[in-house]
Amino acid sequence: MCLGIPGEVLSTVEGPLRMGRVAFGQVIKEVCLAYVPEAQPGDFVVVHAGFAISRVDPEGALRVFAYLEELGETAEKLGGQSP
Amino acid sequence: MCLGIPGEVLSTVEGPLRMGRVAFGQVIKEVCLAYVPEAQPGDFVVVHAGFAISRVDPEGALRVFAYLEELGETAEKLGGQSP
Amino acid sequence: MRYVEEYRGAEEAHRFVQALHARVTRPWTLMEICGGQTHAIVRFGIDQLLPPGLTLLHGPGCPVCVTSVETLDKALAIASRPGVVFCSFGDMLRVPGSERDLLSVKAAGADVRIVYSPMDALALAERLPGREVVFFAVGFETTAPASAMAVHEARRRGLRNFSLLAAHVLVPPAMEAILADRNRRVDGFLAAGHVCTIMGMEAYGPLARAYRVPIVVTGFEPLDLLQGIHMCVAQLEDGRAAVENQYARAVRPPGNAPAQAMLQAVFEVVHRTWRGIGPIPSSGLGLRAAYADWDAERKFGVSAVGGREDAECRSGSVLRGLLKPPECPAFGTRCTPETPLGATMVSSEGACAAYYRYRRFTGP
Amino acid sequence: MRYVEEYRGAEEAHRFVQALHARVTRPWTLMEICGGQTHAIVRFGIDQLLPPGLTLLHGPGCPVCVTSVETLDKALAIASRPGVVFCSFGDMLRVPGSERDLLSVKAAGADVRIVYSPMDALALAERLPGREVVFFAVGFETTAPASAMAVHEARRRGLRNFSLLAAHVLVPPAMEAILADRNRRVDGFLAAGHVCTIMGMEAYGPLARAYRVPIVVTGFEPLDLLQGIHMCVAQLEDGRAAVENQYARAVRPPGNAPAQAMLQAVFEVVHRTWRGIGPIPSSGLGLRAAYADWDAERKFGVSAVGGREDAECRSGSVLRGLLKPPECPAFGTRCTPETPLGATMVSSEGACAAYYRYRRFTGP
Amino acid sequence: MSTLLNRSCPAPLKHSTIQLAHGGGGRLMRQLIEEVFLEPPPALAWTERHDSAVVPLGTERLALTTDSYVVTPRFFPGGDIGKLAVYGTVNDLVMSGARPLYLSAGFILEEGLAMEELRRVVASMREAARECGVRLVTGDTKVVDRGKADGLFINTSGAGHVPEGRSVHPRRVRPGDAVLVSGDVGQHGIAVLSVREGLAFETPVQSDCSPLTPLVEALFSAGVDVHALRDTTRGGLASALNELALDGGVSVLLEETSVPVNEAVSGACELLGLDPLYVACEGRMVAFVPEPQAEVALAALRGHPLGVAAARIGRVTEGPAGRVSLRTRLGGHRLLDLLSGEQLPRIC
Amino acid sequence: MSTLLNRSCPAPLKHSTIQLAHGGGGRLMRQLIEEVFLEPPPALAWTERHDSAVVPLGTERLALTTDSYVVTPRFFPGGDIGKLAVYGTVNDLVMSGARPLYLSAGFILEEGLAMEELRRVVASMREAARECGVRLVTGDTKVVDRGKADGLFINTSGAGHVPEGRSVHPRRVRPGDAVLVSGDVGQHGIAVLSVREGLAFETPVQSDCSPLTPLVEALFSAGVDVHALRDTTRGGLASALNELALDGGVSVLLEETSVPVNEAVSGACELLGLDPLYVACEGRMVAFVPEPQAEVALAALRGHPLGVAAARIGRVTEGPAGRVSLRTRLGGHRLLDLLSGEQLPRIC
Ligand code: SF4
Ligand code: SF4
Ligand SMILES: [Mg+2]
Ligand SMILES: [Mg+2]
Ligand SMILES: [Mg+2]
Ligand SMILES: [Mg+2]
Ligand SMILES: [Mg+2]
Ligand SMILES: [Mg+2]
Ligand SMILES: [Mg+2]
Ligand SMILES: [Mg+2]
Ligand SMILES: [Mg+2]
Ligand SMILES: [Mg+2]
Repeated sequence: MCLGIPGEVLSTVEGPLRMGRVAFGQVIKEVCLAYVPEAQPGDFVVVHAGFAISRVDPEGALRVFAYLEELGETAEKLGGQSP
Repeated sequence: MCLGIPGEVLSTVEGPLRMGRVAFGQVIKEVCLAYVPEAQPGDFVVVHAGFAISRVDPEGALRVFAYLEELGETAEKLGGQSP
Repeated sequence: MRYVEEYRGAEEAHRFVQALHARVTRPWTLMEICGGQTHAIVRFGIDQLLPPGLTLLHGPGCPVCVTSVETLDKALAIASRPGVVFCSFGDMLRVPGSERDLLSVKAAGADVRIVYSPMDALALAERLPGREVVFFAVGFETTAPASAMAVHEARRRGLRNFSLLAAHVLVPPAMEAILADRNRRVDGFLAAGHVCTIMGMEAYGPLARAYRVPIVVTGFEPLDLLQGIHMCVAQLEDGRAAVENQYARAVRPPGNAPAQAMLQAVFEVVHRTWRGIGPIPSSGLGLRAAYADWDAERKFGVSAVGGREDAECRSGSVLRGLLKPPECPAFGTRCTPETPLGATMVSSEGACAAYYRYRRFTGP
Repeated sequence: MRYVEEYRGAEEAHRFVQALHARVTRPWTLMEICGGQTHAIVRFGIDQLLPPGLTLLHGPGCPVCVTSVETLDKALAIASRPGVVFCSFGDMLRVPGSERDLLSVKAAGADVRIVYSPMDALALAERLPGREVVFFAVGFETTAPASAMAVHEARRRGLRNFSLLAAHVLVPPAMEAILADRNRRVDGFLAAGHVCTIMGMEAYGPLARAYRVPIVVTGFEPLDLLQGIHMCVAQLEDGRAAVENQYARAVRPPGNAPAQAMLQAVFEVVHRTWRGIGPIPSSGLGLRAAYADWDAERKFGVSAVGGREDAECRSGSVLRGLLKPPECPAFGTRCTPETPLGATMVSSEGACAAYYRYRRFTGP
Repeated sequence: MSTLLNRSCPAPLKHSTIQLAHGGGGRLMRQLIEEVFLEPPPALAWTERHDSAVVPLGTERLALTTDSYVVTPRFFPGGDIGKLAVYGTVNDLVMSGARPLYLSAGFILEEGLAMEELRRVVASMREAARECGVRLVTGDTKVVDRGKADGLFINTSGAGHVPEGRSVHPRRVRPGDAVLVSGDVGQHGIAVLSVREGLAFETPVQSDCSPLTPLVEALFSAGVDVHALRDTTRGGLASALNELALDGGVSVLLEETSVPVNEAVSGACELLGLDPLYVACEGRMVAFVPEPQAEVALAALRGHPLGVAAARIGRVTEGPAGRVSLRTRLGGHRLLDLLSGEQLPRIC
Repeated sequence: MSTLLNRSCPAPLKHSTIQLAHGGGGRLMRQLIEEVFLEPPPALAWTERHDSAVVPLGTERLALTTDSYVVTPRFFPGGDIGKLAVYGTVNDLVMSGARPLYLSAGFILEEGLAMEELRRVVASMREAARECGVRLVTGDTKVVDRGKADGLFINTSGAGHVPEGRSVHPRRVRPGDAVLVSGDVGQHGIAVLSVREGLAFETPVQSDCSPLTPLVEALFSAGVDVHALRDTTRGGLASALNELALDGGVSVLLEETSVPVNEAVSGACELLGLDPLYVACEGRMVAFVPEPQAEVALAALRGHPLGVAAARIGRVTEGPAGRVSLRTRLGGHRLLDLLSGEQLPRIC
């Protein structure tokens, strides 16, 4: 459930129902942007069932790797501690 | 137009709309008999568009041949006259 | 089949033919009224057996040929309505209206069905309560009682999703129109036997007398037709102009009383336009006011939009016996059964189609 | 694809796996809530990389699995009505109701269509004014805003031939039902990331505290899942029970305000029966009275007829993490994706189907 | 002679959409084939105007043919769509002088078709294939959405082996050839009509559907130098003769009284206003044989139960290509034209 | 191992009517074929589980195959139903090692189809046949009432000649064989989906539909002892491998990272929740070749423009018949099962 895929907003159409074209790699689809009023062309949004449900936070996107770095450092520290 | 075919009444169903089974040689069809109230099983009727429109008169049916006979006799008479 | 095979004997037919050869002294032109007669004539090749100078013309007795373009356009408009099941006899499906025919509206998505009897359309209305079933009621006095009964039963059974597009026509007024034409070529008529089983023969007396033309009520089998021709020729040769009944096994002079009563109850005489011929006063049957709820024209509010007939088509002259089909310049070239310009090229009983299909090549 | 490929790197994944091996000292059982997470786990084989003793259970986060038989029977009844165009997401079509599924009513003549979005159903209603278009609104908080918008737009545009069969369900009450079970095996949750993009994380604090269970809001890519697992395990190993956010790139703690507002305007919280699990109070969303005209249940007057679930099916235990699919006696014999006894054998995200399709053979 | 029959100058297709008549086996269909399938440049399609194509395979001669079966209703007195699908294609192979060997079967099924009905049809095909001595060696199944088909369509294609020395082709037809028919005509069409919705009538008529292999083999065994064969399917005897006359470039003259029509068929035809010469058969053929061998051929046909009613019905004459005419029982003549579309009941 | 995969004991058919899934190329379809078409007594139907049947004709070996084409929409980026109807059947011939020679074409037309559309389809078939060097030698046209079909269905059956010495059949597959694919997968399916009503999206993806003849001839020319071939049509790569593994009685293990999928296809699959390994192709095949010849075979494929993306994707292993599994990019394993029906977009 809840298949959500990140795509890049290419353009927006303002109006009673905010719409926009969103690119998923080389695939482009029309998507409802009413729930992401802040999303602008160039932003990435997570799309589910034809609706953008969230804007992707580029900073938040790096946290996984930061976490992994920390893990590595911890492991090194632990490794360093052992002998 | 007006394709009408003689068939033999096999059975009748009395009611608000008189119906019956009619045989055309070896083909049997259900036919409306409302317009031939006098037709009984064994009678022949002329059927058009699902309706019997006339009872066949067995005597009338011979008239063609009678006419032909007369023609023949006339011809003989004429032939007899000529020499 | 009894009452069929007996009337197709080759030996008897040749005796009739011989008698005709013996009897005819001058050229005569007869018209068989009914398309069914036309069909039998070409099917058995009867025209080819006649003495030279004795010509048969095909009359207007084919409802497919005479139903007006205007009526057809109404039929096409109704058939195209969503939810309508449009029921028709088979041959009407190929007749061109102003722009299309029923087959092409069917191909475009309309629900058009062929029925054998108006009662089949009625049964369909009972089976499909959510649909509007319309029966395209064409035909002469022979067929009108069947349509009448269908409407009558619809009212009796309270079937409000059934209606009739009434386009019935009457034979005697058309015969009179032919007779009244100053260019007429017809010397005598073979009247339509099945029409007379319903209506009897009374209507023809005045015509025969007024126009001094023999009228022989004739059947549909080869011997019937040959006898009818002989009776007609005999009258002409003798200078008589009476109404006679060749088809005595099926036609009684007063006709069919219950059928006439039903016609009377359901229909009233109306003016009608005949395709090719034009308007003929009091030449059709329309639904009475009591049956207005079953009148498809009223139900669907289709208005007469003045349909156009093809300008090149000479079917009016063909139908009135003024022209033989091959004399029409379009015959067999621009007008064929695949691309008919006129209705007479459509029905298998239509004069032009009959010529095209059965007589196109000369010789065997 | 950006924000996809980065999170699938084998090298990073293995670093996570190594870290997990290093971190785990005891057996733990985690449940991923969302069917989308289940799908990614089996697709990438993540479960096979985990340290022995670290077990993943598939949660109830698949609307196909939890929609009640009763609701399905209503859907089947509505879809079978003449004139109805019944729109649904693809996977719902194979879920058995008491006796049939949507595919079989479709095969029997119903007009059942697969849509990608509720807005596609709305567009259909605009294109087919003569038909009644019904959208089968299943799904969690992620999907409900889409349904809400469709109804809202239908009202705004005056489309009265559109309606919703509302069957939306809410995640937190289901998690609480699982936690409250005295046989529970779940030590920690990977909460459903996309649900949280809409609803935020606030609902989980009370649960984590009350049941002393770690809850990590988690995304759907391999690295997301591995990180989420690691975060959860770390809490367990440390004896903590907090709510944490692994899926920071998409989830903000307060959630999506416009979507929540729309949910609030269109829906109200209702009781719902979950398939396999039974009734859970305040666990669903139903249409508010203001939208009664777009409520398919009302429009078609379908009454609850108390659908029967298959007696043999243990999907309730599977959904609550009490049973692994192969432990069900029917698994793979009487129950297969072709002949599913329970909904969890239907959806490709259903726990039983996932086991059957991806793990049936042992070894490669 | 009408230009319409002149193949070098076909009238332009009037219809911008497909009409039922384009499949009726009559003139519109011929036009469709000529203008859409065969037209320039270098013909896409079947280069042989024949029931089957005969083509080389290595050192052998292979006969190939294909037909789709869409009959409604699918079950009718004396047969069903499955039987037709086997016999029909086998017969087309046989009409080129081939020995039928293999069939393919392509099913297009409409969602919602009763499984039981499919089983019955398949069982019927199995039985028919056994009877014909052919093997169904390859197949395909497609299922389409409800409302996108009519229950069940079957395509069968057939492959056969043409033995050395046989040459059966319309172009071998010569003026003077005798025209034989293998049995009475029209039973199949009437059997199907008798159970068609809205037209139903009672009749003892059963479909004549049957394989023609034994009759053709009987002709060859009797040493007959068969010039051309055609099974009289869609459009009946008259259409088959029109096709052959057109393709062979000859005229044909029939004797009405020689054409075998059984009584029940002729009764049904009277009732519906049909011409039995245009009513479909599924187990009859016409054979064009040299006049001197006509009696031998007739005896060979009559020697098999399927050929007992075989008759000599006419002869090939000089004359315009494609003219088929009939001497009526009264001695008149009429053309047997290609139909424009399907023959419709002349009920009115 | 599940009993469902044990062919001697198929589960009874649950459905009493035909479901769309019976045509989806997955398990239900296999069940339908086994239980309705092949079941006892003496099999009616295709005795060879293969794209084509290879049967004797005199002294020669004849390959026969059939397929019906019902794709909607009929025109899609990179192709149309006419092309498919030619390539698809040619490819099935080629998969049995045959040289394709002749095609038949059976059209079922829905009343009301635009004549222009038919012309376009026929023109496309003509062009495709020319490209494949096959001749359309026989045909048939049926027209059905409006609403009784979906515009246009085409059946093509194909006949080919199997040269001496070639033996390509699933039963020749051996543990250890290398599994090759001739190009990237899923383009056709995505191209068609992209223009399907209610799902439309923009994509540069074009159907991969193309003839496989040159690739197969390249393999033989390179002296490769090809064990088995299968084109990856309905149900895509995974289904083709499942079929071959079942019919050859072996297991297959794929490497996920070796399977070529182009970026646009994988994007569309992410969006719709589809697995590209199950998405249809119409110009790709898998080849099972002896391990020692794998590199030669790969080089032969890559030497042709249609084979530039050819890849070695896995190998045949000992194990239960029909087990196809995949080592994921992360080193886990998953089964690639036969689907129950068609793959539906996982939109939710
Ligand atoms: S041949 Fe055609 S155009 Fe001429 S009168 Fe007859 S129908 Fe009209
Ligand atoms: S295997 Fe089937 S019967 Fe058992 S719990 Fe799963 S769905 Fe229910
Ligand atoms: Mg034939
Ligand atoms: Mg054929
Ligand atoms: Mg044939
Ligand atoms: Mg196939
Ligand atoms: Mg249908
Ligand atoms: Mg194949
Ligand atoms: Mg095939
Ligand atoms: Mg194929
Ligand atoms: Mg054919
Ligand atoms: Mg359609």
